[in-house]
Amino acid sequence: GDTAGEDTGDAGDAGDEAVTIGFATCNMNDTFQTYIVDAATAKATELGYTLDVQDAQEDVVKQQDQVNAMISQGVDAIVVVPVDTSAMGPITDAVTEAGIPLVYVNRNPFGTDTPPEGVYYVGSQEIVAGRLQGEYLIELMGEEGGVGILMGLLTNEGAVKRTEGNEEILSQYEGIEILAKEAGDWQYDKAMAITENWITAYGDDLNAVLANNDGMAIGATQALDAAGRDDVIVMGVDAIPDAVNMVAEGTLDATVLQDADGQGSGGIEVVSKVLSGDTPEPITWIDFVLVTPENVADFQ
Amino acid sequence: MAEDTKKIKDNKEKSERDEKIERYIELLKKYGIIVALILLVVVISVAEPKFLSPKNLFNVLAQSAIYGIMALGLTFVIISKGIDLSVGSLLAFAGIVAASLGQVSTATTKYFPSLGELPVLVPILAALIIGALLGAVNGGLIAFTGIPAFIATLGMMTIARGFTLMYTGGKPVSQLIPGIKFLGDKIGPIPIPVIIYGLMIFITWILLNHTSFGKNIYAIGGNIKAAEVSGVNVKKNLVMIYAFAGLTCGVAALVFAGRVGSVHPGAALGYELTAIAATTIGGTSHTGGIGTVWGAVVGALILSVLRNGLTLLGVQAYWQQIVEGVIIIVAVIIDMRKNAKKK
Amino acid sequence: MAEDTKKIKDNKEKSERDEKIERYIELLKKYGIIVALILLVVVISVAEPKFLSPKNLFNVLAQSAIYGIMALGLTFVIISKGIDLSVGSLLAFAGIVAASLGQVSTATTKYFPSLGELPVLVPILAALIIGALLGAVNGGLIAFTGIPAFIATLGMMTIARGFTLMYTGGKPVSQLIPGIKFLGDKIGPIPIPVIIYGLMIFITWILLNHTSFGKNIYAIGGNIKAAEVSGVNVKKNLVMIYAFAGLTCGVAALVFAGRVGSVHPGAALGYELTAIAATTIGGTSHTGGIGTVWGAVVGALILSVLRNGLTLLGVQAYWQQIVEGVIIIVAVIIDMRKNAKKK
Amino acid sequence: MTENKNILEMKDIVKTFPGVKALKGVDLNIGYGEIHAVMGENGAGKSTLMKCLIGIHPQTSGQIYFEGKLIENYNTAEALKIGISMIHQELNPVEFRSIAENIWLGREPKTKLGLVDHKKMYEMTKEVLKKIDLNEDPKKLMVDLTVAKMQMIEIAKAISYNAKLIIMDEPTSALTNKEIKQLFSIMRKLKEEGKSIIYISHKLDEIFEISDKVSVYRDGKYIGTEDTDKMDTAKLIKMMVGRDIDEMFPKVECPIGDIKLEVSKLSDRSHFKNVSFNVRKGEILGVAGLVGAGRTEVIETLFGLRTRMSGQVKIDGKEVMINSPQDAKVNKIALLTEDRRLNGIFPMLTVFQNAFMANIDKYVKKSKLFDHKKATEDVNKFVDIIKIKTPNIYQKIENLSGGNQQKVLVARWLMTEPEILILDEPTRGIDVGAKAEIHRLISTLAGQGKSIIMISSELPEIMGMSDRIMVMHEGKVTGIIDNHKDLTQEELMLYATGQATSLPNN
Ligand SMILES: Nc1ncnc2c1ncn2[C@@H]1O[C@H](COP(=O)(O)OP(=O)(O)OP(=O)(O)O)[C@@H](O)[C@H]1O
Ligand SMILES: Nc1ncnc2c1ncn2[C@@H]1O[C@H](COP(=O)(O)OP(=O)(O)OP(=O)(O)O)[C@@H](O)[C@H]1O
Ligand SMILES: [Mg+2]
Ligand SMILES: [Mg+2]
Repeated sequence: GDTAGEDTGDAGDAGDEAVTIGFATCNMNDTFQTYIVDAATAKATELGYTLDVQDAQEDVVKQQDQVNAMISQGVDAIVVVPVDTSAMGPITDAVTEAGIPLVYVNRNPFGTDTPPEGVYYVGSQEIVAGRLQGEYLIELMGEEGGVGILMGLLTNEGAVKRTEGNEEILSQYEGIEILAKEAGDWQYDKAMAITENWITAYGDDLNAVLANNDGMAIGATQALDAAGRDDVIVMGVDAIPDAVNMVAEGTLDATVLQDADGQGSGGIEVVSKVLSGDTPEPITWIDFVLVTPENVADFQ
Repeated sequence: MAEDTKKIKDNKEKSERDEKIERYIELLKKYGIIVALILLVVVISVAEPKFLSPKNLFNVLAQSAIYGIMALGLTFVIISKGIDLSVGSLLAFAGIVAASLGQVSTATTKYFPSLGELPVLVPILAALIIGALLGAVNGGLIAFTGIPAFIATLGMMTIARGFTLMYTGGKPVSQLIPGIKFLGDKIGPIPIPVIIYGLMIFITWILLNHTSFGKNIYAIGGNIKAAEVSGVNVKKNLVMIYAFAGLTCGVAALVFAGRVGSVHPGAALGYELTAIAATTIGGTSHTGGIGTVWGAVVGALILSVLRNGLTLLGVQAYWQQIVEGVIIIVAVIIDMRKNAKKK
Repeated sequence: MAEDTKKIKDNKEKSERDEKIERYIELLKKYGIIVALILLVVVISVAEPKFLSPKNLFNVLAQSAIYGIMALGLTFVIISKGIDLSVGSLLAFAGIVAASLGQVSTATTKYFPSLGELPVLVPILAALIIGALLGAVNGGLIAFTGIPAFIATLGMMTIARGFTLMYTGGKPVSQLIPGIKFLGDKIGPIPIPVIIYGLMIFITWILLNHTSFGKNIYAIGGNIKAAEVSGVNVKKNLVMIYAFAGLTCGVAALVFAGRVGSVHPGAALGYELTAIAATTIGGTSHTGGIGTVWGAVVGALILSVLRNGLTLLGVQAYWQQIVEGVIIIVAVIIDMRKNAKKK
Repeated sequence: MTENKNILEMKDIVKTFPGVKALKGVDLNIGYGEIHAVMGENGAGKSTLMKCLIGIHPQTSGQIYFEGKLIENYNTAEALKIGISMIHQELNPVEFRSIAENIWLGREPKTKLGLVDHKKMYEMTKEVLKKIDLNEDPKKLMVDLTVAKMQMIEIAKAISYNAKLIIMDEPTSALTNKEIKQLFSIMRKLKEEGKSIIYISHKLDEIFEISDKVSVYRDGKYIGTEDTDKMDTAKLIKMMVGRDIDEMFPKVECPIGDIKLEVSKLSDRSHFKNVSFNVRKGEILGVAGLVGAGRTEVIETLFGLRTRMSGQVKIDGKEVMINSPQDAKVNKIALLTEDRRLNGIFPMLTVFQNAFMANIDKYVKKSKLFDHKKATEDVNKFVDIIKIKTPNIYQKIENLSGGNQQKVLVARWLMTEPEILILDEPTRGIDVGAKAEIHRLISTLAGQGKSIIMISSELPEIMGMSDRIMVMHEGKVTGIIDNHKDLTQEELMLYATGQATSLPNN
């Protein structure tokens, strides 16, 4: 497009003009995503950039529209947390065509491929979070026991991948039975209700609950508490402050830190490198870290 | 002539007998949704006897409390021929404000750091007042601008959710005072959410069936012109109807905070559909003027029995969705038999 | 007497003039929602002239296409006094099946590995047929069992979503053939979704305004009992209405697949509210019998102009929600002026 | 000021609706203890004037004095409070609520706790119902009542306010002679108590029987007020219509053909039993009976709206099964229903849409598209013939006066040109002028060889129009009588009350 070309032309010599970065997040209702946005905002402010945050509310078409509007608006760079990693083709095409640098954060649209020129990725692989939970569970529980998995919204990629990671590890042990996988839709209270029902259904056979996020893990601990079941292992993902505190207190066994700071600020750093003429690495891996009582002090 | 009279008498007797049988069938049909609930309970408890354990039954009740309470407010709204899509968001907003006023003084991320520990009455009142006030705004918009309830409450739904997210920057508020957590606790075997739910059912029932407010709700939904020509203050009543619905969201928010021990801004996302479904399953009609409190209760119970049962039976997640959809439809089809005779 | 006639003449003239002015105001009021749209466009383009660039305007149109197309089907449904909550799920189901039949042969995760590349007509027909068929099931349930549309389509919503998830195990289907991607492409400056949308608008308009089917829709929504007496085959028409709504979901699914280049099982989650909102903003009334095709189009445009504008203006995410809610309400209040004098 | 003499004085009342000036500066004065008839054609503005008075549509300009005091800016609730109540032309039942709740809506008796005192409410209801001689359970739902009963409930409700001035807007259009007599005796009692009544009706004989004074309006203008005893029918009609009407029942004699429709031993579950009759081509069969005789049920069953239990229907000698209105349509039967709001009008739709809705298929062109031009022509034609008063055919039918709504419905069914046309109370609420016009159209249809069944509670209409008259009593046919000059209302009433029967074998 003509207009977009002109606009980026403007942005090129924007030495004294303010730099605007479009940040298309996938869902601000997701607590973890708000930490990424916070980190990105902080970094942008530090570097003197304006960050224009748009929330797609898990709607891939909306995200596309928002990115298109950013292109029309003539932002200097675009950062995207994909709603659906398999659907980023059109966004990648549109942004590269407009000559605007593009950084994907948190969810990897490229899998094992290398991103095309001018496109970058900062983040991790969701499936790893699930694996970490699984591996630590084996450590705590041994190779025998019943597990319930609390999944996020079934339509959500993170939910699918994290669960896959859990299953990949647990299925290697014959003594471990996945009693149930249910959708708590990321909601605290739904997870609580499901856990209550699991306690009824499986009784002492239920030895562990792996939740796709911390909110649902917290809901599960509430239900277990109320039933006087302190023998059940519970783990979450995200390491939100409440969860970290609970790990420290011992009410939660573990959570998985997905380094929101690293991802959010990392994304902006890549942008700053590109804008100043450097060529950063196409992929910056930010690893998941398991938060357990042993290392929890580092995260508080 | 004599034959005639005999015939008439015969007819009369016959029709009296017929009427008795009819009335009996009527009754069964009238409470068709209860029949559906009983069927559901029987099937589940045969398949999984644990369902009938008192503890599980209390669980089922407690689980239905949150959307069940909202369904009570929605009963008023729907009888009056309205709709309220904002109930989930109102719960979240009322809940998050209440939670922010009800944190322990030692909370690590304290929303009002300078605030000590307030008496539990403060967050409770905050939740109730915010719920009722925003509900009243809904009602006011509908009554005084004449916009459809769908639009007013859809707008409120996104607005209230936006404010909720902004209020905490998207973060949850946790470490609540024992007074709030108590609301999710138990007295003996009885969960307090169940007691609160019971109380709300009673209040709603009194309001709907034993006050002129209740009569006005039916009139507004059944025939708004009749209400107007009878001198009913339709606008005032509409405001009250939505304010009450908002109030139930405030109550539900407190139960939520009590049960979960924290409130996050995404709380109760999409609950409007669940609560409306509970009301509708219970026979409250969107064409207005028809509906009962017990219907909303039974509707909410059907949903929670179903969800509990499907989990107990270990039905897979995808199948749970599918089965839930099918059973809701079937339950209402059973209930529809009540209208079969009315041409 | 002479004075009398003069007076009468005067009155006549006066009232004729009055009538003209009134008719003019009427017109303005009647199209109040267009006034709201124009206001919105003016405000946004003053604040951000880039809004008016042809490319951006085409973007806006293309953006409204998906829920705009579904809003067309919903217009039929809502005029007939129904509701369809399943449109988002139907889009997802129709889309994912179509996508699975329309992958390139070299796709890394191919749904039907043994299947080569099928002609594009196969996925297209699949989407349309699935949409129409499931829609017809909705209509059939409503017509033949008498359950409320809310329940039938709520059930269908969860059922269809469940099947969609099951179909791929929750994974997206991507790497679609060029023929499908073409549906999201452009011809010259004109996005093909816009062309498809235009075509659907035309078809819907013809159906609603120039066929007996359209007349029947209004009759059913206007007074279903009177429609029956007038010899309208209510049941058949209900099935057709919901089948058409389902068909629009199939079309929207194709546009979705074309634009996004893949379909994931969470596609169009919650779109039912957006599409219903578009229809309702455009003046189609949930009390039945009232509604227009252009209203649905304008309603969809208001939503996409609003979203585009808020993004262009760089309004922060939380505020966007709030502002969107407020503007929807205000737009409909402006539109409501048309009823102002008729209290 | 003329204090004390008049309870109500309305001066120079103007009321405009968009596109319609319904009242162009009219007066109305009502004395204490007076029954004052308000007359005028359909759409003259009678109901509008009354709605101004009761505070539903505040007048655009003009003053209203009640008991000598200027009353301004009030709503219905306040009007009710100061002692004005109204029986509305359109029934306003809250359908799924009880009789008692309907009557006491907005002013339920309360216990000390402020809760509704249901026991007292039911007792009060019984008392009110006794006054109008209606024996119904106060807990019965309004939906389960017939139109006539609902009308009686509305009357009871209006009386229960103990108002000083009661407005009655066509209370008798859904009643038969028996209830009308009852209503009149109530009205006389109220008058004795010093209460004033505004009475609106299109039945001229009623006016002469009950009213003290008559005020006439035409096209939103005030024509004049007269003492009723100084009036006669011709003069009244002239004042209303502005011209003479030569013939009320312009029945054209036409040859009667073969039997078109034959119904034998039709019964439903409870309302009627073994009803047999036939209609010939070119014949008008009148159906008479008291309220509750089951006439409506018979023809609704015949039309497929209700389930039939037994019986046989033959058309042109062949048995037909009619289980739904569509079946009826296939057999070229059309029905103008009794209850205008329930299954007659499409309230939110235009006059145009309302008029062609039973006839959609007729206007579908070869291209499958709807022929708007032809439909518009036809509708406009009928609007002219039966003088439907509307600014244009795109007006919402709800905004028309009651009588004009009825005319649109009549037009709808006359337009269908069916072989068998059933009309249930076709001229309810229609003014004298238009009535004659409608009678002429019915007569013309018969002349074209159509078979017509006409239910009416107005015996003069039945006797003026029918070739034969079927009379029903409590769900049975008591007589099928050839119409002749010497037939009297009294004779028909004998059959209608079950005191006579011409069918001994039944
Ligand atoms: N709400 C409204 N909007 C527009 N026009 C209206 C409205 N109400 C009444 N009118 C018009 O005002 C005029 C007077 O109507 P009104 O109902 O007072 O007549 P009426 O004398 O009671 O007639 P009828 O004998 O048929 O009941 C009619 O032309 C009618 O179309
Ligand atoms: N919905 C109903 N529920 C119960 N009973 C009914 C219902 N409708 C009618 N009936 C009864 O059926 C009988 C006949 O009804 P209806 O009054 O309609 O007869 P009708 O001859 O058509 O009278 P009219 O036409 O003068 O009103 C009455 O006894 C009435 O009480
Ligand atoms: Mg009138
Ligand atoms: Mg009748």
